[in-house]
Amino acid sequence: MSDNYEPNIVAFLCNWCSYAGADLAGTSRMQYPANIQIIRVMCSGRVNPLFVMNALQQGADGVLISGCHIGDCHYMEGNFYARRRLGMLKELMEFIGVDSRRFHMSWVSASEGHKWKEVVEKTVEDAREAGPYEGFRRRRIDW
Amino acid sequence: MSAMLLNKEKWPDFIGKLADKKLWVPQADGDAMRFAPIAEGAALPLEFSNTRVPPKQVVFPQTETLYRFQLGQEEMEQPQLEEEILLLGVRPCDARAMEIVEKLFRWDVDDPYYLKRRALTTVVGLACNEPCVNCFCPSVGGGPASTEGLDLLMIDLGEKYLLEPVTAKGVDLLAAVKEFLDEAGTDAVKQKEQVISASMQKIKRSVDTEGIPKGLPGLWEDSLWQRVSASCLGCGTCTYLCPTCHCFDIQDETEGFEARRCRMWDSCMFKEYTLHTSGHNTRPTRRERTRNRINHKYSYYVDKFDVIACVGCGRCINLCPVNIDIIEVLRQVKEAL
Amino acid sequence: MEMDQLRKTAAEIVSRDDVKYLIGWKQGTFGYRIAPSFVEDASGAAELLFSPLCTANLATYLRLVETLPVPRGQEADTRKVALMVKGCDSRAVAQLVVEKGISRDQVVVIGCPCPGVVDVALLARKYPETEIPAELKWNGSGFTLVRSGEEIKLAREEVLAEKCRLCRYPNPVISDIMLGEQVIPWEPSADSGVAEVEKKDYAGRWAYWEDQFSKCVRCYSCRNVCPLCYCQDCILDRLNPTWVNRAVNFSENTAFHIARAFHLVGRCIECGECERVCPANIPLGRLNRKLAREVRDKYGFEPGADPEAEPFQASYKPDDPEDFIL
Amino acid sequence: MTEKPKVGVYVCHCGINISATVDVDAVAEFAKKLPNVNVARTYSYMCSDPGQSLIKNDIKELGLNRVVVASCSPRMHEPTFRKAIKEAGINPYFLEMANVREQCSWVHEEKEEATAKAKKLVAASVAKVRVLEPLEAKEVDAEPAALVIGAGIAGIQAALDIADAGFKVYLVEKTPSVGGRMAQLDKTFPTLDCSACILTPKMVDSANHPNIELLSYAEVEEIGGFIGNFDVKVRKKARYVDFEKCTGCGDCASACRVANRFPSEFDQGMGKRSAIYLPFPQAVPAKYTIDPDSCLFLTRGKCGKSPKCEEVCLANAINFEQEDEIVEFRVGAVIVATGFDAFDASRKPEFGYVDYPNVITGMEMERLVSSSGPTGGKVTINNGEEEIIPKEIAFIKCVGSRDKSIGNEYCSRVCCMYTAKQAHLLRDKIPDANIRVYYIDVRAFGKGFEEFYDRVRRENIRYIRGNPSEIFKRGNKLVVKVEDTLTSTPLEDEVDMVVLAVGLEPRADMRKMMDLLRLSQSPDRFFLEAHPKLRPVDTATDGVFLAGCCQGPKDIPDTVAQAKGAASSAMIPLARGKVIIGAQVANVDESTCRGCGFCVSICPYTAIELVAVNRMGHQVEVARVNEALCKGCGSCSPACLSDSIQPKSFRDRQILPQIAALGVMR
Repeated sequence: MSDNYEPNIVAFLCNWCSYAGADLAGTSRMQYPANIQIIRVMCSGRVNPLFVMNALQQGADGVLISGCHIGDCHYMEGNFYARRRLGMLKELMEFIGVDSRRFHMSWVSASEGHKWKEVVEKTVEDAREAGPYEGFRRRRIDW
Repeated sequence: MSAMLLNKEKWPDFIGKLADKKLWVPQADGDAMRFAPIAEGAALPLEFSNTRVPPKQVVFPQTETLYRFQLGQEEMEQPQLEEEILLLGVRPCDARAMEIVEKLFRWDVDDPYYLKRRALTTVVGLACNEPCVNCFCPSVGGGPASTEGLDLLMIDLGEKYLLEPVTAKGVDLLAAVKEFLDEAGTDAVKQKEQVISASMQKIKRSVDTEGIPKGLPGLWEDSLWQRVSASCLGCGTCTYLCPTCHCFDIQDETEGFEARRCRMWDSCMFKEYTLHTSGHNTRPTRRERTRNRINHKYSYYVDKFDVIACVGCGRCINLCPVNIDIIEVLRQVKEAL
Repeated sequence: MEMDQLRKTAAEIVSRDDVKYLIGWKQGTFGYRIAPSFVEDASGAAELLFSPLCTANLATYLRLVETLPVPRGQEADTRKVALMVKGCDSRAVAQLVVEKGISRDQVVVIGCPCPGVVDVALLARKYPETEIPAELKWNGSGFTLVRSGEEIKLAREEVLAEKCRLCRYPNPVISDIMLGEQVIPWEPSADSGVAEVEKKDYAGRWAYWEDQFSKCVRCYSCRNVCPLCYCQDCILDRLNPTWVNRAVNFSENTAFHIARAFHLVGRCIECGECERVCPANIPLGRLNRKLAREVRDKYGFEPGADPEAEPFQASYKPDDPEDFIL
Repeated sequence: MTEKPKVGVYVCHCGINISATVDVDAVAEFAKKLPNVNVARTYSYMCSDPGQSLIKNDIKELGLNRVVVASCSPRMHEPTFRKAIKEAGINPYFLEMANVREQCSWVHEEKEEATAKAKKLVAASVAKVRVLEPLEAKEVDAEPAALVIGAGIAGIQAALDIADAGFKVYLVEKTPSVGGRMAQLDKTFPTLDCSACILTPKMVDSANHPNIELLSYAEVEEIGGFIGNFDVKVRKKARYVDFEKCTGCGDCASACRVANRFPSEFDQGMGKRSAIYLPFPQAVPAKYTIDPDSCLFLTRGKCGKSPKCEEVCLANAINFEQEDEIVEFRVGAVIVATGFDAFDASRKPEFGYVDYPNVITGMEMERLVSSSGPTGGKVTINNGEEEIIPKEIAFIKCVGSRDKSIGNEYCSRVCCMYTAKQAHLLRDKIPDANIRVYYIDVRAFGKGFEEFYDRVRRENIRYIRGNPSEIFKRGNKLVVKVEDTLTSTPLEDEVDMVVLAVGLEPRADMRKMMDLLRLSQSPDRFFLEAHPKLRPVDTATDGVFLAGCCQGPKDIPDTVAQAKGAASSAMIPLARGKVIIGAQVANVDESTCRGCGFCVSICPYTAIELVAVNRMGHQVEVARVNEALCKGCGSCSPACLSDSIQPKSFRDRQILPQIAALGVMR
């Protein structure tokens, strides 16, 4: 593990709650680690769990999925599906030996800028502890 | 150099001397065997009939990167092929298969990737004392001690191996390890004949190929194809594990803005194999695909290269999950002729 | 089950006008092999058998058959398919009904209560296969192997397939015709295979799976044999988008196996076919069974147990687990 | 569409909001090297006119066909830039924004880090924009009619406004008369207008308005479709009285064999009605209804020799053969104004509502003080022994509100003021009564409320801060056990009557409406509005609006204001005659769809259905999306094992390149 390792986190945020919450954190000038890059989707229910697999394979050291609180989904039920799908993906990933610290899911509402900051800090810290991801990283293939 | 004897005790010294090459040797993998780069000093396992994946994977890797590039940029980068390879413990059928496949890779245009790897590889065979239940190499021109495609043949004589050089490469190899070898006497040769003849006795299954290459095209619409392919799963087991199957696909694979051009094994049993961009598939069902597999091995290849592209190793029979048995298929072909 | 009864019933079924063919098991070409048989007439019916060697789940053929264009002026053949199923196989049929892969009235299910089949590879290791087909029978307590006129008694535990040790559905869950007596379900043993992986730490687990996935040759037999992998165009064959590159290496192979296992979440009926057919000996059953167990224990769902169920992947419960959510 | 992508990347300084933390020039230089990027520029304010012109000029002069703007959140300026590039002639959906302000420059301090991150975000946007598809927003015709569910003051007001604007309104009321809760009230606070006097004209208007079709004693059974085109099915329940013939004379009710035997719903059970009845004298429509649960003929099949009502009705209006009738129509918008339930005081057993007849609720008090009420406005109460005029009267506030123990954490907003009003009315009627109010807080926040509260206190009505723990009987008195929390004195207060100021609760039958219209509940269980501040009358279902207490407790002016708001929102699609359907909707590749129906089960908008298609001569089912219903959430897509259903602009093949760019870029 290199000393100057900085985890690379890919996050999937729903447009209505978490993305807006992350915007609010910005508007409120909260400071959090720059290791996280956000991909906006309309609903956490849009997040195909295989995106997580793909992210780990292509260079992410950690993945975060964030949506509206249960009951608050802009589309009413999307986050229920997200919760079930990603819960099962987590079981699978852990079983093949992907450290659970590389994978987080959260509910952050549009008004929870502070929670977003905490979630990012936790995600980055966990991924840092877990170390650089090698696993089935595509980059391990030389030729 | 003539045939030599190697005492099995000297095996570690023998391969130690050859360590300037990358050594691939059959190794146990659970209940099965596979070719893998050898750890120093490891013994050559004997209690096996053959590996599941044939050693073609060494000279014709399942995936081979041809070059790498960046999207939107002109430069590309190619891998360097220089390492010499020593393949040890290759069964005669698999070596024969390399010889058969090479005809294809030399036909029309020379395939630089295959031929380069083949040139860098020395193939040391191991004659079969214990053929498997579905071996039928004698029916298709091979045998337990066939030397086609080999540089050197080893025969297990109990405490010793008999080493018979086949090519100049084989002679050179023996010369390099001369210090560990003894001259083989007539006893050894006699013993070899006994071992091989005993082995021949153990081969119970056979195919009568007489008339098949010429007759197959006439059976194009025969009902037998539907019958034998009904249970086919359309998987690649028979073709990927076949030592003579050599089809490949070429893909550009990207990651972000980086890309590589690769070629990888393909299988005529896959639906995508003949799927056109239009959506039309010239071999729309498993019937056509199965028919093609048999025709290719027993007719088209014979037309073009005058040799059956099947070495009778029995892998496709042993490992087909639904008991599609090429010997039985050929029996039905024969019957239909 | 009496073979005469089976063959008689099968002959009656295939003589029906509304039945296209019957899919059953027949003796294979050598050793312990059994071949799937597509029976259209009485002579085919006479070859059918049901024995502890009948490991294959024939339900996969319900969706494997290619649908060819119907020639102009002709009607599509909508006759039923008759299918022999063991307990586990029947769950595949039920799950196919759940997800509209087949309609229940398009299949005649011939239920075969099953006291457990053998692990053919294990059997072959103890009693090597010969070029002559052998016969294996249930004998109440175990199995009787008949070959070259010789009868060998085998203890049940000695050669029983792993999926059968874990089996909870020896009797078909749906059927139109049931052949033979219902068997009394046995106490499933603990899943030692899954436990062996679970007891490792993350690094140990990955080391284990990296080794396994590295062996994969991507022949797709695990996918093709699976009765519930029946998409016309599998996403793993697609190039746009490319979920998994065609390159064969541990990285792409891992992605392939993650995607395959994930697509079977709440759908896998644990017939064990993927593992049985794998030419690379990858213990795929462990992957599927682990997920099936979590679906059962944490979500209270059992695929293929109820043809009326809501599909697991298309439903949720308000109280689904969420202990992993920050 | 096969045109090669030519991407322009525009990095905004946002004054110094971005450029102080992100090296915008470095980001632009980096972007120039990305595949298909033809130009990359920076500008101080990209959203300004000159900024937009910069982009537009490049599109025209360099032939760009894709644009990436690295600036603020797309939630802020995506519409701005969509419009700009559309004006320059390229599809507005060929835009991708990299959020380098809210999610980068504003949350990171290190310039190097922030710049590196901004580069990655731009790379991901370029990766996505290259593979975006052109989309068109579509328009469909809207039916110029509205459905209003519930004819209380909210529903009536909304219906009248829409009808006055010239649109057809279907006003559906569950009970035999319009009027709702407001009709039951005596006076309204703080102005003390007579509730009936101000409501009755509106009730009459709602029945007589040429544009309103009033469907009373009716319930909505089914609503399908979507904004602009809701297909509604309403069940008109049988009244067993011919609506056209009934003159409302009331002879039937007096003649009824079981006359005045049943508790009157309108009078909160304090008065009685017959089996054939008019809920209250001013009921609209003034048509009698036979209650099938209490009519002898309808329950037993026999009523003397022949039903009395039939005998006495000169208009021959009684018809026991009448059946429910189904009415179907189409509307462009729906207003839900289903009101509330008063809190059931028996759920607080410590207050003895069930045990003591002289413990009554605020709603009962309304009827008791009403001159049209069961006692003609005379306040008398049975103390268990005799009918008396109560002299010692206690009000208890916050019954069923602000009470976690029964699950109602919210304030019901009207109880403080109606208690003050009722205390005032009692003071009028029983000048020598001792009246006290037990309260937790007094909330007099509305116009004229504080003044009114002050006035009531000066009328010798004592406000005691304390939340009573128990009410029990001692002799012929009720004892209120309470601690005066201002003086910390435990009290046992002997009174003749207790009035429980019950709060408002969501209607017990709201689930049906939620299912019909795909509505959700907020944590207080009232209907959830689309946004608590900016879209308080909208719902998550386009074209469906909320009015009145179904969305949360309100007083009459707030209810009327919201009803007017809902009416005006509902009129937008009706007036336009068209509705725009989102372009970023799900799309099915029917050639690969396996017809499993997972997406159909998942879609919360029932926007997907399985349809039979002919595939090369075989009948197969495939999913099909109704683009007018689809909201583009994309929840269907991960469940689609063959990836056949994909939300446009958020397809797997558009997201995967983003992931790759974020992962690979270092």
